Amino acid sequence: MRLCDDDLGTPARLGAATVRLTIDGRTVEAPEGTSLLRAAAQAGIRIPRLCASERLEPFGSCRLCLVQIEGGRGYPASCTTPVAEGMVVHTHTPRLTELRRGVMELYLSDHPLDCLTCSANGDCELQEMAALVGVRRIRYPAGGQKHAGMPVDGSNPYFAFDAEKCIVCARCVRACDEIQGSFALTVAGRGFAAAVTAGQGEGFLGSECVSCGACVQACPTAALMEKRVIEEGLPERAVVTTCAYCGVGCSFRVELKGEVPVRLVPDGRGRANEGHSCVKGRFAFGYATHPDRVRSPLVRGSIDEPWREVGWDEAIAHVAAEFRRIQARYGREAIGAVASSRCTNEEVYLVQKLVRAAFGNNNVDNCARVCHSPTGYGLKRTFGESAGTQDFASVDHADVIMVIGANPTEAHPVFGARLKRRLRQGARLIVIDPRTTGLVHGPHVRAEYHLALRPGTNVALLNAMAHVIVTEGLVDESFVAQRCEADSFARWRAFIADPRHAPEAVEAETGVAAEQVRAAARCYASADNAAIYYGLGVTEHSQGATTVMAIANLAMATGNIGRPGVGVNPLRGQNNVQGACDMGAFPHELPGYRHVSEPVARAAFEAHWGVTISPEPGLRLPHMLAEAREGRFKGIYIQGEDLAQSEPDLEHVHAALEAMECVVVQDLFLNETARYAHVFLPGASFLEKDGTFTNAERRISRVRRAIPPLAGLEDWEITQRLAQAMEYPMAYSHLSEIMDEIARLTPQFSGVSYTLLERLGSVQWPCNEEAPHGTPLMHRERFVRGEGSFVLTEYVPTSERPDGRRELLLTTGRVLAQYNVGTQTRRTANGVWCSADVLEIHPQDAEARGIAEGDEVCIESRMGQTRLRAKVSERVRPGVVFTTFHFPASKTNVLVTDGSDWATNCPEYKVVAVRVERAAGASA
Amino acid sequence: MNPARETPTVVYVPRDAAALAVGADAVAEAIRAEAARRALPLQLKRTGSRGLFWLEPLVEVATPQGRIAYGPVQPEDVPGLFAAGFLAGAAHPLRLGVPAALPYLQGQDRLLHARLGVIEPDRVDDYLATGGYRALEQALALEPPELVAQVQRSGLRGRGGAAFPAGIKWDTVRRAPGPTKYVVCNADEGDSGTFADRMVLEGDPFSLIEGMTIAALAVGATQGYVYLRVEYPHAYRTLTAAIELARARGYLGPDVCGSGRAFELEVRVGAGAYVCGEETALLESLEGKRGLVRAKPPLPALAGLFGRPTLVHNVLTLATVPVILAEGAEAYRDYGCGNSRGTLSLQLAGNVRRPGLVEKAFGMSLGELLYDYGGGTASGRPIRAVQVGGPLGAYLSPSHFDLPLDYETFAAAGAMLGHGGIVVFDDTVDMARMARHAFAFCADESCGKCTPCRIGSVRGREALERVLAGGPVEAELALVRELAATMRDASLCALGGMTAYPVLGALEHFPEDFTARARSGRPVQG
Amino acid sequence: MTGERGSMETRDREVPSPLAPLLEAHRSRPGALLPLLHAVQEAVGYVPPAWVPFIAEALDLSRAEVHGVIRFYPHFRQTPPGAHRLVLCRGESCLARGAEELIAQAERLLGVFLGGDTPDGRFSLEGVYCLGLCGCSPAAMLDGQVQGRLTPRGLEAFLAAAQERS
Amino acid sequence: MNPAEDLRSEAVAVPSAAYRARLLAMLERVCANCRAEPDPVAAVLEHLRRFWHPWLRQALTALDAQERAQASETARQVLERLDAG
Repeated sequence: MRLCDDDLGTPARLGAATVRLTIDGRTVEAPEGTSLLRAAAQAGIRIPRLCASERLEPFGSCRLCLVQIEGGRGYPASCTTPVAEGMVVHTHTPRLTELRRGVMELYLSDHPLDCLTCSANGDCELQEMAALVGVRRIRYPAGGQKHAGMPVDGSNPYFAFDAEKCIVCARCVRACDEIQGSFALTVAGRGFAAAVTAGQGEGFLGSECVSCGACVQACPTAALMEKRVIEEGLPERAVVTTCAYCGVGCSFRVELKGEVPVRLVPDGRGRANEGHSCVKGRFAFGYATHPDRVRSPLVRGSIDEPWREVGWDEAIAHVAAEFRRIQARYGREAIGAVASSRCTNEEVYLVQKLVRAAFGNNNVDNCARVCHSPTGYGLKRTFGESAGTQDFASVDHADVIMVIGANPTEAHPVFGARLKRRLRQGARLIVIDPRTTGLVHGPHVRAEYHLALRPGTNVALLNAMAHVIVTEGLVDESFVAQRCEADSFARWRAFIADPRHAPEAVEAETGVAAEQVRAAARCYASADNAAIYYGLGVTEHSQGATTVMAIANLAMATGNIGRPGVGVNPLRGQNNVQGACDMGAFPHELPGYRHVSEPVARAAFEAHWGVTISPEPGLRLPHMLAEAREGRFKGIYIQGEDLAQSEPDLEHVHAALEAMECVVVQDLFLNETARYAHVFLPGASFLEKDGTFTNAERRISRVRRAIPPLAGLEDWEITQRLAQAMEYPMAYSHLSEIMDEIARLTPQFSGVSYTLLERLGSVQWPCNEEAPHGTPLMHRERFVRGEGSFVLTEYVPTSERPDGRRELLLTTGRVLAQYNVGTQTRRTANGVWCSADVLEIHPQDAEARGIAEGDEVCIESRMGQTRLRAKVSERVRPGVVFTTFHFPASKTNVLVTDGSDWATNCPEYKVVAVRVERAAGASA
Repeated sequence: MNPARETPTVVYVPRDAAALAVGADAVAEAIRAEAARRALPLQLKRTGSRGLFWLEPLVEVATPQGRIAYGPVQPEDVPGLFAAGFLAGAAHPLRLGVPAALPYLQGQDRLLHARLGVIEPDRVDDYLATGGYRALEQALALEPPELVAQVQRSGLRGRGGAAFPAGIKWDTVRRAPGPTKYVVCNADEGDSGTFADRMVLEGDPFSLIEGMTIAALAVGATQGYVYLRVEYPHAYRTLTAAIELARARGYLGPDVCGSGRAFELEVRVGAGAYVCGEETALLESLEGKRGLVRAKPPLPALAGLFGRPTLVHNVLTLATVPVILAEGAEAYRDYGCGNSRGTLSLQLAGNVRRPGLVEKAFGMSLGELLYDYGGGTASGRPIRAVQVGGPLGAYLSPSHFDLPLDYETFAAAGAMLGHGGIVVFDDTVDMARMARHAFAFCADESCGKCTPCRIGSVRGREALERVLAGGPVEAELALVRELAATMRDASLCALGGMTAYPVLGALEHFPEDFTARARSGRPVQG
Repeated sequence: MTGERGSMETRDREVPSPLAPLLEAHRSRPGALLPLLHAVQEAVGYVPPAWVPFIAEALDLSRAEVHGVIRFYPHFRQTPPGAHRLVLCRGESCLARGAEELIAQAERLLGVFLGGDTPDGRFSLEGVYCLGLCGCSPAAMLDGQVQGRLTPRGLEAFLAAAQERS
Repeated sequence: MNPAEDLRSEAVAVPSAAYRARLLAMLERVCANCRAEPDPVAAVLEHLRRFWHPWLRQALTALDAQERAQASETARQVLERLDAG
């Protein structure tokens, strides 16, 4: 039974004084404000209930949890009655039994009594409560008013709503409101006619529902049920693992029948998601068993030839031979690898080890190059560690939340829901984004300030905010004095106070009214706890790293570091992008962010691995491609990345791939990059492997194998066999041995082990002798680098600016239903929400170009051109257009230029000057 | 004679909705027309109603002997009245004499309702002339704790039905921490058989405004809301006009009477949901939500409107506050009996010869009210049943007519005074149908949140329909009794919880209407 | 999805012109939804479902919330009302004075049950549990005009007078 | 294999003009972003040393006089220091 064993009925109340009371003769202690229901549950006393759940505020509607209190009147509901000192409570008396039976009899009088053929049979709280209450007959005759025969709403591709099974406990409605914050459901009508309704009654699909699954999770009956359970029956076993989509890193129970995953259910014990989920993690796992999956290695002589299925031995031997041949002919530096930030820590670790130990160079990179490499650079320089400072729970303590270049409700939905919950509790919100994202305004959310800046001017705007803070006396002087470098701060203060950084001075450049900037700066600086969350709208710019450092400067200057509710929080794109960086899949860094030039670090690895490591930085991914076109770089091992769709300046990428002699792609599907590959190695999905992922809050969580690898090998095994074939000895018999090696060689991970993870569920690094249970909040007493360092953040405008021919700026992002290049989500039913990339264009710009909603438009940048359908929308400001890059057909990245962050070469995806016109022959 | 130089005669015609419903506007128009035809100078004043509804439209004329009443007046009576010299208070078959001397009024203790039918409700000066705003003046000189203490000493209990001691509520709100607090007036007078709130709103709105202002001073609130039912459009117009006038004269606004204290007042209109008369559902509705009943705790006094401490009272309770301050808490307390102090606004309705408003100190017997005031049934048949306290009040039989009207005695008898509404039925009433009606009412008005009310009301209605159709009575009645008790003990709020009272009352006191049915074969209707 | 299906669609269309000033007048009031819905219904006689997205957007609510509120309160209509609105009281006081016969009479005269609109669009017939006119039961309200001590014959005249007025 | 030796063996390839231009543009961006530093040339050099593969640095030294003429002052100084090794 899913609920009652561990759900205590109402949320915990923490921090208050403890009171002592008697329940059923037992002395019970509970914090003030705790419900009687919860206090009883904690004491092992189970009071029947249907509308209560510890994930929802008490509601008091089902009237099953009634109790009697000595000296009190009537029969109060224990879910809404708080404990009180000296209270004497009885949960089971003859009258209570009668009342509960009376109420349950009413429930059953309006419920189809078809338990044996119901999809929730055996997993139904109503059934369970009926048994507990002991109803023996239903005296109301069959002819009465009923909800029987109401139509089933099957519009959502993943779950169905069967109104006749609904008991109107409103758990779904409350979950949608309180947990997800979509407010997509209501109860329409009153009294007996009251019925759960999505939107204005148009069904779930047409409503504001984001298909997060919270309602399905909350439903005590089969009223809201996964379609797969309806089809397949209840699962029989479960494996707890970690989601493979975004950087939130939600914990899920994979529920299976045999080797068939039936459903994924968010795990209430998962600390990153606390039982919540989004449409991707919860439902969009069908790609793992999609027929497109490749089940055996493929090899071909040239990319014009058809693929030839081969065995693992042959494929591995072929790759090893090719790489050794290339190195012999073109030199050791002529090959490299791209590790996947979707693979496990252990797998990434092995890839960089393969490169450093077997390839003998540092040519290893990962997709953080194109997303969060500026974060690593910027936070390392200012704070001393390449990671976010907080845990997700920290947001519950923030009073002012500043979201910069991030769209968490679409891209990090589970954290987005948590953030919105905090906003509903009264936190103030500043959004810095060229586009009106869902956070700017929506149900019960409204940003106090939306600084809709021109794309590419982040640094100018943040400098202006810092200018206000410095010149208006808003600096937290004591924090700066105690925690930061005196000289770098003094330099920065003088630099930023210069009038050229004043909001008024940059108004024309940023397009944001100076007064707005001043007000927002004051709002941020004067909060008790102010937190910054940012995303790729910060990093994917020509000044990505500078922007990160400007953010760090702001946080340090206002003392917003080192306690709950504050901090600098990068929202990581991929599930394991933090881990991939931690694991040293960077050309300049060994695991644990130690530069390859550091002799001590290098020596440790050299000793353990028995090789010599190059002290020079290796090639970054874009430079591998550039050098390929130059003819020096000839072979690449690409694990789980679709370079040919995700990289900027795609024509250049395609030419580079074509120029190589051995391109090895390891992936689930024959992706775009595989068109240019000579060898394809079928990888394993997250359901098919063991290991660990590290999320955006540095939380290391276990990935556990639920089904065997479709192609026979987990990805780490492929890498290990490749290393062996290249005559570098690797002989791990289990992944825990890899983690043990990581722990031995990496100071931040020295306390991490599979044993610890089993014990704690998950752990946030640094985890070592000083922090054996991990570190939820960093830089508490001192910065990792000692004193915080202020970096001068000169605003250098991007060269990518509108001109006479290209008058608009294109910026890109994600939508909720799709994920990145769509390799996974396009192979699920998520297409019902988003089946194509569209170009959002402001009505003014549309009108000026004669573009109507739905028109096909031609978009041309200086790199290339493509066509999309137009969506006329005020979400973008005039002069700015927006699209996504989820579908290969859109070729969005053909448009993106070769511009990149000066420090990390993270591509400037967010700013492309484009010309947009109605495509010839297009019709609305 | 030059009519222009002559002082016009003042004629009073009520504009209370109940008077309008029986033609008061037409009568006023007939009087105006007749006076014009006769070129007689006349000033028409539109007042509230004194609450003697069998006499409405009740027209009064100002004469040197005082106001002389005529009623019930129909438009066709008007020429005859003029001909008889009614402007001078002359004799006429409709002449009733000095209103205060009418036995119906003479026996009453009109403290709260003294101005009804007397003053023009939209004239601040009329209010001031009748002692209005004296209480506020006093209150402004008092510290909040002393104000609260006065209310406590008066023994005032909430007049909306629950009869909770007002002073305790005030003290809770006053002590609750927080910069923002609210005073909310529950003017969602939905109980059938009650109309006293409406009469105050239409006939003496400043008394409510003054009472709310004093309450706000006492508890530290700066914003008040009146939640008024949409079924009372006349009350809405009068009250909103009065609020504007009070604001214009400085009795409301950022600086009440130059005291430096702010109090704003706004009227919000309900939308036809009876359950919003329940205070927590009302607060939800004021917040712009579905009117679902909230679980308590938290008490609204601590976490009410928008989560802030909120003082919620009904119209009569708040309008009594100026009386208490003006007359003195002890003077008010001297009325009544036991723990029921002061006066009660009783409303006689249904099949009664003299329907109307009777303000009396607690303690009169039910029979006295029904016969001495009500005069028995309108149909002339014997009284068979009365429902006291609205649609959720118990049905009582003549065996209860000795019960004194006070909270405790009624509660002990398994009944309640509620909002003071009393509906009279003669011996043609079918109590099984009234019991079915009670369930049907609950089913129609249930907010749908809690299960006993949501499903139970429908199942109860169905069971009684089966009884009415001649079904197997004993089993059904046992089920109904148990269901009613389940609803009573397990429902979230009084709507589901008190539906048991009329049902069980009917079953207990009028069993023959249920058991004899199968034999008599009486038809089912409605 | 958060936007694509729901609010986006609404955000990109023009606010209906009768609605725009009402949104402006109410959007900053605390708990504005009921007053706004009243204003809308006063303006056009009902709350057009197509307006709900704009109302939701203006008040930072979801469409579902607004829909739930409209469906909770019997006073709010989702369809245009009849030219005349007859409200008959069926509270106990009026029941004690013959309201059941009156209701039956009205249903017969208009050919619809309580809660219905005549097919010709002339009348909407509503029941109410109390009009507060219990001193002159049975009572009714027609287009805001109250009538007490109503008899079945009086009801006929009452309706006829209304027809004449229009 | 000796890494240093290996690098040298690859240095023979002459980077294309387009590539050289692209690298120079990259260098200029680094210079622009370091211009507020106390010693911009040192800061740029340190950046190149920490983050740029030797091939890229070598390619910069392959810039011809004409190409260098278009470079900023800081970039020119950086190039000179790179030439010096």
